[in-house]
Amino acid sequence: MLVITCPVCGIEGEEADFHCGGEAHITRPATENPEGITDEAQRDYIYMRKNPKGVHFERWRCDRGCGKWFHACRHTVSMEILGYYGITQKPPAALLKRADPLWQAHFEAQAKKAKSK
Amino acid sequence: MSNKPYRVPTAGTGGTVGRLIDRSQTVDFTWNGQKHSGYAGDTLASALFANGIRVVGRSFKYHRPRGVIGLGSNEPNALVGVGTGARLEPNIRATQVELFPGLAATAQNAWPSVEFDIGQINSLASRLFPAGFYYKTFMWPQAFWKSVYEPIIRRAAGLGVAPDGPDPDTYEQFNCHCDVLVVGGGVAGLAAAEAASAGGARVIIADENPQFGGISDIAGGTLDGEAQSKWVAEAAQRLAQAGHVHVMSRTTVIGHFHHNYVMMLERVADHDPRIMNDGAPRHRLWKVRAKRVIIASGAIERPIPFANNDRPGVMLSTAVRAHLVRYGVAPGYRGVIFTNNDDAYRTATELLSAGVPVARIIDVRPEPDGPLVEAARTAGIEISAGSAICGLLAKSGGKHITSVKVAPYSTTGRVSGAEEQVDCDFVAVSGGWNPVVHLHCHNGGKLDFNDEIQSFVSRKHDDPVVTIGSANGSFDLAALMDEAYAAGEAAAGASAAKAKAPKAASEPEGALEPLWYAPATGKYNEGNKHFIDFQNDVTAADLELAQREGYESVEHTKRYTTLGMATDQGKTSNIIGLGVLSGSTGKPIPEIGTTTFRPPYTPFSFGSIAGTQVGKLFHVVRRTAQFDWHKEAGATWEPIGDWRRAYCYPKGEEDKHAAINREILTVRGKVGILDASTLGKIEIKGPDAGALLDRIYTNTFSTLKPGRGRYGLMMNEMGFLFDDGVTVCLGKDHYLMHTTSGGAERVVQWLEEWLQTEWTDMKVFVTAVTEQWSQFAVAGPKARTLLEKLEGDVDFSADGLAFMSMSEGTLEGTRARVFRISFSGELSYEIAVPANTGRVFWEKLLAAGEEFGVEPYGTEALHVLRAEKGFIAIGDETDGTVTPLDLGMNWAVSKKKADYLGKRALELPHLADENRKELVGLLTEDPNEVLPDGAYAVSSVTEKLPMDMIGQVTSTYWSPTLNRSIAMALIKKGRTKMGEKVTFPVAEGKVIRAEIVDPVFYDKEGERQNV
Amino acid sequence: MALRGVVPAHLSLDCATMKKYSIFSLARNAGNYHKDWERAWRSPDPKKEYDVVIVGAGGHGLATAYYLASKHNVTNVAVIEKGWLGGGNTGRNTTIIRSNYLQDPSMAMYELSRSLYEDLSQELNYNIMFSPRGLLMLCQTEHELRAMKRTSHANRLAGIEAEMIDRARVKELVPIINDSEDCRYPILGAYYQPRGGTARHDAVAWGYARGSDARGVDIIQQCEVTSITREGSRVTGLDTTKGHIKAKKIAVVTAGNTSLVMQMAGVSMPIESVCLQALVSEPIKPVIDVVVMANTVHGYMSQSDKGELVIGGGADSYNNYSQRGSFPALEHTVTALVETFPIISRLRMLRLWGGIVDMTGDRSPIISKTDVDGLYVNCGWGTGGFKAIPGSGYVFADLIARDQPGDIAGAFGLDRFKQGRTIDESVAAAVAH
Amino acid sequence: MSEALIITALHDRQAPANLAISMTEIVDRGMIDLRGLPKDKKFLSAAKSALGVALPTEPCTSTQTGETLCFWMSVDQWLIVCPRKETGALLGKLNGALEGIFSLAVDMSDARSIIRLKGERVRETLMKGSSIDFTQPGFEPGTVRRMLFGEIAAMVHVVSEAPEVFDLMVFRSYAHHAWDWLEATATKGSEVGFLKPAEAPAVV
Ligand SMILES: Cc1cc2nc3c(=O)[nH]c(=O)nc-3n(C[C@H](O)[C@H](O)[C@H](O)COP(=O)(O)OP(=O)(O)OC[C@H]3O[C@@H](n4cnc5c(N)ncnc54)[C@H](O)[C@@H]3O)c2cc1C
Ligand SMILES: NC(=O)c1ccc[n+]([C@@H]2O[C@H](COP(=O)([O-])OP(=O)(O)OC[C@H]3O[C@@H](n4cnc5c(N)ncnc54)[C@H](O)[C@@H]3O)[C@@H](O)[C@H]2O)c1
Ligand SMILES: Cc1cc2nc3c(=O)[nH]c(=O)nc-3n(C[C@H](O)[C@H](O)[C@H](O)COP(=O)(O)O)c2cc1C
Ligand SMILES: [Zn+2]
Repeated sequence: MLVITCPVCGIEGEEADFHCGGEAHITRPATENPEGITDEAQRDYIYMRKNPKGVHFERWRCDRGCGKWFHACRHTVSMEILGYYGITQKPPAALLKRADPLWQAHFEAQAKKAKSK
Repeated sequence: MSNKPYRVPTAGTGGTVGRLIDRSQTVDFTWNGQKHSGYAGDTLASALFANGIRVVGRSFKYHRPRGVIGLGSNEPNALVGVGTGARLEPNIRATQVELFPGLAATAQNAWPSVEFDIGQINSLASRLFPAGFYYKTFMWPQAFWKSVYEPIIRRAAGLGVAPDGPDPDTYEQFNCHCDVLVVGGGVAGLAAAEAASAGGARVIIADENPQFGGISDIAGGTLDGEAQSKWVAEAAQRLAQAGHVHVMSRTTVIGHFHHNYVMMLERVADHDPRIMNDGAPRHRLWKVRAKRVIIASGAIERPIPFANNDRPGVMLSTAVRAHLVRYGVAPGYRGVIFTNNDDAYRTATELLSAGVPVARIIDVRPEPDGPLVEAARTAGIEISAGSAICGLLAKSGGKHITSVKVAPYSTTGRVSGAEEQVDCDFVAVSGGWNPVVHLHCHNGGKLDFNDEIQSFVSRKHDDPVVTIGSANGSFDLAALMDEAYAAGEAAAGASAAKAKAPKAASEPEGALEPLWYAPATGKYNEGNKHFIDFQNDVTAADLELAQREGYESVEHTKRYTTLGMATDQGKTSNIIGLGVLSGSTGKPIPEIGTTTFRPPYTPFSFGSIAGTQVGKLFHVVRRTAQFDWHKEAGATWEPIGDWRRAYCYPKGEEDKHAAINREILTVRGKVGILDASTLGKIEIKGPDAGALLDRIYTNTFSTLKPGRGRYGLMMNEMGFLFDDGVTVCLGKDHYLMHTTSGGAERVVQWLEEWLQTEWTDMKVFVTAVTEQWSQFAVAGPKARTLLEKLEGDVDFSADGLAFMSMSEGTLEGTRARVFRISFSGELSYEIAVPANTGRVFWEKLLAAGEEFGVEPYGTEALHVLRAEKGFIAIGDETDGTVTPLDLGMNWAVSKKKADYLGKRALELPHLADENRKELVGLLTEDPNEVLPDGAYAVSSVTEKLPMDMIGQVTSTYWSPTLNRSIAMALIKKGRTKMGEKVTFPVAEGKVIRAEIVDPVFYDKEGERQNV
Repeated sequence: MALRGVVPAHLSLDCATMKKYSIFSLARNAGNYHKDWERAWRSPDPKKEYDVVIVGAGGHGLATAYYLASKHNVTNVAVIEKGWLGGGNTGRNTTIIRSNYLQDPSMAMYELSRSLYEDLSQELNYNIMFSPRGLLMLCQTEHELRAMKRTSHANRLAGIEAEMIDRARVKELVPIINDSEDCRYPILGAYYQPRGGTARHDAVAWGYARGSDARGVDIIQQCEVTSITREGSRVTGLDTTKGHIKAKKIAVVTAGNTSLVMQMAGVSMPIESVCLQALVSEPIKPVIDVVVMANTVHGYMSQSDKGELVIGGGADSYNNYSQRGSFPALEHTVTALVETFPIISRLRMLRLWGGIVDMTGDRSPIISKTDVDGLYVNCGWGTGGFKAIPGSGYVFADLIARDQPGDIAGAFGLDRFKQGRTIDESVAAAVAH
Repeated sequence: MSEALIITALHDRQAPANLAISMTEIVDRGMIDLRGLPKDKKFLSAAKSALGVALPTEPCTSTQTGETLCFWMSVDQWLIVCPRKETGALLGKLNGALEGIFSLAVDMSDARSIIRLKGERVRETLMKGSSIDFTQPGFEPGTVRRMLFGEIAAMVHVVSEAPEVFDLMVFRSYAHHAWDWLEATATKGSEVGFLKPAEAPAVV
């Protein structure tokens, strides 16, 4: 049983008061550009998951409080919640540093892509 | 039967015999149907002893007679059934049952009786049944496993019997938070609670026993110069009266979960079921969110296994002592003590002072000494130092011990030299103490092996959890109290006020000598059973066999032998088992490791987990405002989501079919009304509302003019349909969306999710308004005439309210939204009024329509009506794998819009495949034959299975309008097969053939709704 | 039965290295107090190189090894296990075996598997206690009833024996069921597979282990794979806690840990690992002789031969590698079962545990080659792969030996996610055990 | 035209005698669901001018003027509770003031049922059905809290402390379930007495 504090409204509740929306920061290709999305890109978007054993970023919704989505940073073995951040935000550097290497690679690749544009 | 009572007279020399019983108050109870009596304060176990009953159960595998061994919840043997009929509760430990008048208890797992059990024959053949024997046999002949072997094994296994009817009692749950939760109310727990609460922190302290104090009454040692019990009573009182401490007895902390979430079971009424008549629940399950947890769960004494150590009368030393001191009962008339430590000497002197002779103390240590040993020696008890029990003799089928065999023991683990026989009828054994580390481990706490006590203790937990007292291996009273106060203070925080600790003193005790089992003389073990796990009949030889056969990991050994898997989960056996494995593998115990500790700490009722959620509260039923009307009208129900909707309204003798047909014909011929209030309704407003709808639906909505509506389809990102409905434009940037009844909540969340997480710059508000409105469909040729009779300002005329448009106004004194939409193909309106006026409005509709023959129709008629028109229904034509294109709804799938949900997925090879199944209509060759639900079509009927399945029926009905059957189906390339016949092998030897047709069966031009 | 034909003709145990188990051998050994039993499997050190290294000694890994050796004569095989064999989900599942699935590939897969279970004790000379005691999937809403009817049509045409039964027959098969007409979810009927049932889960792992070992397979326990080495696009071996092992082919069969192991070879997976819990009651005398699944309310129950009620339900909603689940999921299940079987209210929960299950996006398994040569993967069985152990091992061994999938395995390839060719069983039942 | 007769969800329910709390349905309240952005000053001041009181922006709080209460529901959502008869006028006023401002105000007077709970055991009874500990500090008059209660969505408003009065609000279709749940858990004889001074427990 997880005890979660909604960073939007500050209400503390149990996992039954929240809804887990799975892995965070999945890019929806069509939002950026609906044209020329490959089958691979579509597959990655819908099905491929990092599924790390360690510190993970995921989406949660405050079901019985404000109804808002937010990001949580959680360890998938200890269940410890290391922090929260806004649903439109990228993970704060302090959390990213502790995150699973897959996540660090993810944001490095994103940064590279942004630069090359 | 001449059972000799084992109740000891009041006046032992110590004057402490029977502290918890009230000898002036007798309590009658039954055991196996026979009447007995005990005293108020007795447990069932002590009352049985008092009545001379030592055999209380039979073992699981060999059906050997068994008696009480332990104390409270660690008892492995004395499992009994308590109560009768629907209130029977099996597998209860007699040591935990508090006697109350009328208690009915029965022995288990024995036939015809515990005293004489036929199953004992297993015992004779036991050499054939080593651990894991069933994996090696019962394989031939093959069919025998299911028909012969398994039924026999099933009947023989199991323990008690289940109750014979639904549970008549009630259960409930309670949620709370606290600063500190203290597990266990022994001296350590009480001290920690005192310290933690001194500064005002919210503290819960729970103990599974009826009395607080743990084993402080028999442990020796003093607090502030007096017996521990005095301080215990005072501390318990202070805590109970503090007002910020919740003190709970009969409450077991059953599990520790992630984030310091703790579950506790409070047995509110088991000790006195009469209080349930006054409204008390039987059990209350507590869900506690604790900031900190202090585990003071004590330690459990472990036995030293020896040959035939399971005979009734062999007990743990503290259990003997506690039964004597608390209830004034002894397990026999002449005892022997077998020990490797000093504490058991307390049992010896206590017995003697109560007048129970102690024939011998057999101590495996070569030179026991110290004050406790001296006291026993002075009292005249003979001590065989450096000795062990190497055998046990019993009569009456093993039910009465007559003597033990004693031989010199060398600490290398061997017995040798002359054997001596010591007469006795009971044995008190002590092999040391195992800290209760279960809760510490539930959420991943680790353990370290402590050499001094030869057992495992908690390592620092990652969660805010600490273990103290004997649960932490701190057996010295002074050290224990220091530790407890320190833990309580730490939990309260540095700045909190401090409690005053009592001064503790106790007799020094010598070190223990580890001994995991005492070998029998001769070829040890052969034929003699050294029981490790009593309840599951696991012996030392079984553990060694598992090793020999390669089941080396302790987890394999556990599963192969079932060690520690019984209802006591190895409380008295696991560590000894490790000791035996250590002996046979030469590996030290910590290297062997423990098995995993799992919740619950002790078994707890399923009823308490269901709590209040049983019967009518099992799962919510949502009611529309017209619910009572439908009920009174005799509606049958269809559950949709959590709603109950009227399925049809049979009249008089009518069956459902007749009712449905009548309702359909009423709509087609006259006018019908439907309670459609459960439809999802969502208001959507904001500058980007239209743009949002364009991304959510497959078709375009931003072009909709105020007052106009459009039917839309929603896909998920996999390209599959999941909801549909009509959305109308209420005004500029303001829409009202209708969804399916089952999908209402899901769609609101869907919209919110996209707005909040993906299209975050869109300015749109979404508010679910389903519950605000009662909504009714008024459908049929007479719909308009009926509505025009209503008092109000709404124009129902063809021009005033065109098809697919809406208007707002007042009808019959209530605000109304009127939509001209049709799911039946008839002239049809849907009218929404505020829910509190719904019931009255519904009745007004009926009254107004009476002259036209109006009738209510239910969901089934609705479904047939829509199927006659070839309209799809989400959940029938769709199943989560169907695209709009599969359904031939290309007209609703925009090619122009750049991006909407699911668009890209439709281009995936499999979704764009021309071989996909497509929606078609079906007309059976025999018009009277209705295709079965979900029937599959095949390309051809073949002998060989599987046949080649080419599609399946999605909707199938008798159409009273067309006076024939109709169906819709998804058939591979169906739209290219119009006019062709398809074959449905619907049952063994039965084939139905049907023609593929357009799915619109009735009024293809749509004239009826456009009048 | 149609799929029966796929099953190999009965195999006699002609393997010289394994001493046969029987009632006679038991009696013989009893004479010497069971001191002469030989090991069920060896505990070898890893060799330097194997033709095939299977990662994960769960049921699927061990069955794969067994069929590689027995069907394809590939015996230079190691099964590497980080813990103890059978200690993953194979050792912690509720043992439901059925084949009444809806989609064509699933029907083929699970019926192959179920029919292999029929003879498995004899095939392995190890009593795995396959108990085709009958399995009921309750229909508690009209919608569920229709879905089950649809499945029943599909199954009949595929040769899977199962039938729709009515409430009275349900009550006959399960006297303790709540058959009230006005309870919240009245039983409208059930879909009954008479030869569905259970097996002794540990024995399945142990039987395959003993059978593989006897055929020369090295089962290496307490040995964790820490990386997979590649040369270009080809695997060359693995690093383990017992050193480097060379391998021509590597087959990853690690259930909840699949993402982690495949990542070692640089392959991403469409998998999420979540906790699924199960629990047992205290043992009682038999009260229920069939397996009952109540999918609408999310619970299922059977009674083991030892007497415990074995109970399971839905998985947790978030990623978890800890084998400890959350209480709400379980509470939901138990509450549902108290309503379905009211007498259990007074019975008690004995033990509760969790396993880490590997969930794919369409809730169907993956049996596949990968973009890396010599690397194969079998995973995604999620909450329902115990029943598939024999069949999955059978077709996976074939895929590895021939380096190409047969008819059954073909449908379960990784390429389906790119093509949108998903196999969605949730259509038929919300729970897929 | 006369006004339509109103039948509330719980019109036929009466608390049985064996309860340790009092329970009644409140039927004379109207409700408006209001959405808007709290960082939009224009929105806040328009709402304030229409309502006569500022919207609460602190989570779980409420504001009040006369018989009009504003409950915080989310960071961009409020529930306005007012006399039922005045709802239409108030909604009109709100819509007028909010013209052109990004917002949404909807009449939801019939969407929820309000059950008024009174008595010493109210907090404890609520704790049998929701994960919230109402004995913790912070649940003083004026507090509102959304929650899961007896498996349904609910909201509670602490009306007063001495005597203890709480309003439980649930969606209309769930009202009977909530009522049944309360009847089952508020019985006399099932008190918990959480953190109240108690008799000393038995000791060994
Ligand atoms: C609670 C529960 C109930 C279930 N109920 C049912 C049911 O009723 N019916 C049904 O059909 N199915 C059921 N299942 C699902 C079923 O248990 C699994 O699908 C099946 O057992 C998977 O077998 P496996 O061999 O793939 O995986 P596992 O048995 O988990 O084996 C994988 C092995 O890989 C090892 N491993 C992992 N990483 C490494 C590494 N790096 N190096 C070496 N070894 C590694 C693991 O230690 C493990 O032993 C249930 C599952 C659970 C958890
Ligand atoms: N002489 C020895 O060798 C020896 C050994 C051990 C202990 N002791 C003595 O025993 C006493 C130990 O005191 P203590 O307080 O540590 O232990 P304790 O055994 O007195 O008390 C522990 C209490 O916790 C309860 N408990 C355990 N698990 C529980 C659970 N899950 N939920 C609810 N209750 C639970 C037990 O029923 C028991 O009442 C001291 O007096 C100590 O000196 C002596
Ligand atoms: C079908 C089945 C029946 C079980 N029966 C029992 C049992 O009777 N007693 C018991 O203690 N555990 C039983 N278990 C649970 C195991 O003890 C153990 O919890 C489970 O295999 C998971 O392993 P772990 O707890 O060591 O992680 C059973 C498990 C299964 C899968
Ligand atoms: Zn929130």
